[in-house]
Amino acid sequence: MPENGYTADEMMTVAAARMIRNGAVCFVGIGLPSAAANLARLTHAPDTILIYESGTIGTKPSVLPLSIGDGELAETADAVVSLPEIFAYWLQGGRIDLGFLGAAQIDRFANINTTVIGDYYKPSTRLPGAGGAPEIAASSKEVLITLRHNKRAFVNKLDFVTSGGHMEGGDSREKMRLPGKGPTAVITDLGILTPDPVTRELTLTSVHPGISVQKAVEATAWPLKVAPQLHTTEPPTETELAVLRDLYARTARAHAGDA
Amino acid sequence: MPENGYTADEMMTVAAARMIRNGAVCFVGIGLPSAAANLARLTHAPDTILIYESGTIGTKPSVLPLSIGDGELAETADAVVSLPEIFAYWLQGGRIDLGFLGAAQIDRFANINTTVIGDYYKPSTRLPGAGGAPEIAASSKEVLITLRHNKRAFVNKLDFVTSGGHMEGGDSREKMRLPGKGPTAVITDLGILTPDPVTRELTLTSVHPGISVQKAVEATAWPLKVAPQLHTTEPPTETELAVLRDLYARTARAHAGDA
Amino acid sequence: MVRDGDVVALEGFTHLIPFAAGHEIIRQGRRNLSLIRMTPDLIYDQLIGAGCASKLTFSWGGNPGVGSLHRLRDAVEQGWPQPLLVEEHAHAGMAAAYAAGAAHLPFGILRGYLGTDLPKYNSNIKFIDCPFTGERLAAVPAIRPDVTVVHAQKADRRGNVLMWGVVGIQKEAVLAARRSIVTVEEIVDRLDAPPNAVVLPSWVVGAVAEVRGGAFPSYAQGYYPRNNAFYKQWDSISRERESFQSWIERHVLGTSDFDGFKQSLLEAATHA
Amino acid sequence: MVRDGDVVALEGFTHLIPFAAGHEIIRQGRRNLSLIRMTPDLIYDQLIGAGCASKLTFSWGGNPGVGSLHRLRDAVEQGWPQPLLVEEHAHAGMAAAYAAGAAHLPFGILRGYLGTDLPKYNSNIKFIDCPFTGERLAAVPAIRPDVTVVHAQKADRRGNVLMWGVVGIQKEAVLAARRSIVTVEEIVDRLDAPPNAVVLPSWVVGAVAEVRGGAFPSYAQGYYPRNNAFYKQWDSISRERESFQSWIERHVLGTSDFDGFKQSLLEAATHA
Repeated sequence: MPENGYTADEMMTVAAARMIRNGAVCFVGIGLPSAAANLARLTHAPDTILIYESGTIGTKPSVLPLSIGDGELAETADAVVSLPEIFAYWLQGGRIDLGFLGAAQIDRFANINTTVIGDYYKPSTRLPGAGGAPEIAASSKEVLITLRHNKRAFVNKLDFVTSGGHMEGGDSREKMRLPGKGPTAVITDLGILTPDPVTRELTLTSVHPGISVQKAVEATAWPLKVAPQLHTTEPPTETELAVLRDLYARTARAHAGDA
Repeated sequence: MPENGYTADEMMTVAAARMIRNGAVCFVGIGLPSAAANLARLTHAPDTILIYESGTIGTKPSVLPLSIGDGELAETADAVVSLPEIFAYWLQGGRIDLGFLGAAQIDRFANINTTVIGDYYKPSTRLPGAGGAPEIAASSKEVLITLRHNKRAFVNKLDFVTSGGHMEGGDSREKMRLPGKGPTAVITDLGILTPDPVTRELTLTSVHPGISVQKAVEATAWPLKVAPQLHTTEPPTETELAVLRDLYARTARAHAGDA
Repeated sequence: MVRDGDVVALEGFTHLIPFAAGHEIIRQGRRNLSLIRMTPDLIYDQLIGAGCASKLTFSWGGNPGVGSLHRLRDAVEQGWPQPLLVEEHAHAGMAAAYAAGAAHLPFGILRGYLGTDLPKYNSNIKFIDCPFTGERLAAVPAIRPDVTVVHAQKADRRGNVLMWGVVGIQKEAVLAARRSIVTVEEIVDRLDAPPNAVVLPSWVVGAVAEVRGGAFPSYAQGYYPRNNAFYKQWDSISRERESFQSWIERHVLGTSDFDGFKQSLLEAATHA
Repeated sequence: MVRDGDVVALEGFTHLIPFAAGHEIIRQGRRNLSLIRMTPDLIYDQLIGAGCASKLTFSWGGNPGVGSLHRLRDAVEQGWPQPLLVEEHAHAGMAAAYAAGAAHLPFGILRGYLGTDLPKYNSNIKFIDCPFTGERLAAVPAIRPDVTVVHAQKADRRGNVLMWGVVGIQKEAVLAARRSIVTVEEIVDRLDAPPNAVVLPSWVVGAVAEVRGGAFPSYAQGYYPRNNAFYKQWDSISRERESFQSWIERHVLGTSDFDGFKQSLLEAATHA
């Protein structure tokens, strides 16, 4: 834990949450994206519209859901629709400002893998697979990705492209006619990477407090580009930390269950 | 009015109602089909499932609806679904035993016209058009048609084929891949016509009491075939007449409205 | 929000027909509208008779349970008050086209238009082959109105809209449109929508206005029944151009809003 | 109603997962099932580990919020207890495929599978061109299970079924199937369904059985919450073949019904 009293995961979640502008319509994956989106809703972005792929639209959970379709998501939603509807009318319908995804592997063009490590037919690790991610990545107007930064995750070549980012860079995403503009930031526990405006290669544009550029470079399997004007992420405020920890504490109590 | 105390329209409606077997799932058009289907439900076929194209499934109206989507249809339905759903999941889904249609014109192969009299672009009469009828006629397992019998309706050639019956006769309907088996009876105010098993040409198989074969033949613009074993329709029973008249009386009171 | 030349859909399948909004379009004197509606009903008869429309896309154009729409017929048969281009479908095709519009797909597919002459007269009905079975299916282009107008029962103060009963194609029509207007029976503090109700979140709705009784003479489930008597009266009001014109001038153009319209109808009935 | 070799879908998206029915399939020793389910979840981990399945069609196979499905992984990675053929989709594609099945269309279309490797490994993902715009869209064949099993909150005595909350793909899965089985929390005299609720009329449902708590450890909105603790415990129960086998033998194969299963779990917890 850094000496100033917050963990790297907390910094990552806070940095991700800050990327969400108030009022944005967010299609949120489970795990870190869900934590960040709910933190945003509970701090600077109270009017953010959260949508989970279970068909819960405008949901306002008091604790983080363990699954994508926990009961509280339905109870606190403005509308609950079927799966064909959420994917056709809402995601494909072009109504999502921000898709928010996690990943097991990511490459330099922000393509992600959540399917297999190793060969598809003889995988060393069989991951859960695509879920809603390919179409979230393709159809949301903008995509954020959050995952922990290390060489097993930030790889030179994906074993499987589950969800398209900037494909092979440059204008290759537009050429493949993915509707949205793709990932605009990758938020890790070390810093923030954004695609180069022209090549679309992920570039380190911010490091979190106490993190060296070298550490981020070493945690990346490809030669990581670093922005000339490198920022240092603002550390979490007291409020951000308090709200996040309170959220996790409430969540832990709620998920203890009764088994 | 025939001397035995019922009108030709009443005989037609009763004869049509009798065609509905108890428990059948019926997709019902407005007007005469709706009256016949509700009469069936109120007499010999209480478990008939009525579906109107407004998305009301298993509806049990106490009066005849004036429109296809009157409020009472929704209030008394087992389920009320959207229009994309009623047409895709329910009608196209192959769940309808019996489609029940009216028509302005019909030809010898039970194709019907509800679109225009005269040229399409310069019609002498512009009729309401297709509505749900083409797909009711195509997708229901079986189709009943009811309309008044006269030469303006029973024509040699339709001005417009709105909904396919047995097309050009023989196996032409199957060849065009319409899923259901098509019209199995046409019930008029003069008698009942059923398609010949081979040629599919409509054949007079029953005349209503007091109606001569000659009258039916003269009311048909094509040379009407008459079955060698011609039946005479059973006249309406006292119960059938009482229930039907009661239904119409209730309906008239309800539709007087408040304007 | 409706401009001359717009592609406009006023939807509501026999239920919740946005008459008040339709009258406002007539009062504003909009012209050359491409009107879309599965069941034109009286409101489009009025818009067409008032000269607002140059095109109509529809699948059933009658006065339900009564007979013809005389103004629609006069426009099609005689070109009065102006010629009306017609794009004609079946309900199943229009429902699929609206659903495709809501899903932002370019087209919808259905096992439809088999055995009917409609495709001969509508080049927007095509056929495609299933890439798995080879079966031939109908394809229709998505409907994407410039503006959709619907009427619903309730909205809350944030603008979330709730409707129930026969919900027809209203949700799809709103989601398919570039802009949308919703009139409601009442604006309430809390929607209290039942689970899985048909709710349009505020952020997909362009504007919400409270117009009590705004679906008259159609109905609003839970508020007022269909005025079947008016539907029957419309047959004689609309039958001749003169009677239609004097009606629309007196009751619609001669009034400033829907309350005025209804007051005017009431006075006419009282003095008749 | 489930036979060896059937194509079987047990659906319920995180909610109302038909665990009781799944256990019954395990107890009956069904073999060579082609299992279909968007999110395999624990119930398919159990069916696969118990050797019931030879194929799995799915779009997300994990223990939600916890991690891997170890029995699924063991079957895919090691072929234990038997090799498992995998047909892999994304959620959007499976949702469209179920919707096509419910509509008895041979295929569904979506703007999907763009930029993903999935089509390289799944020949059931094809692409077609829009006949109006030329846009290339993905096509997936309709899902038509031999049997679909779902769990719902209520049925009435006639067999009409009501569900609410996260309704997922359950309605489509039932309507797409040749046969269907619905377990419910309770059978009541009157459904009292709210307007536009998700209701399956009795005549589209093959069989209805009351199994209180039949979705445990998933949840039934209005009845009991998700047992997140069990989901977490499953990670260690299922991680090794031995611990899985002793669990399934003791708690599923060693009990005669779902009440027995839950009683058995309770006893294990008490004596732990």
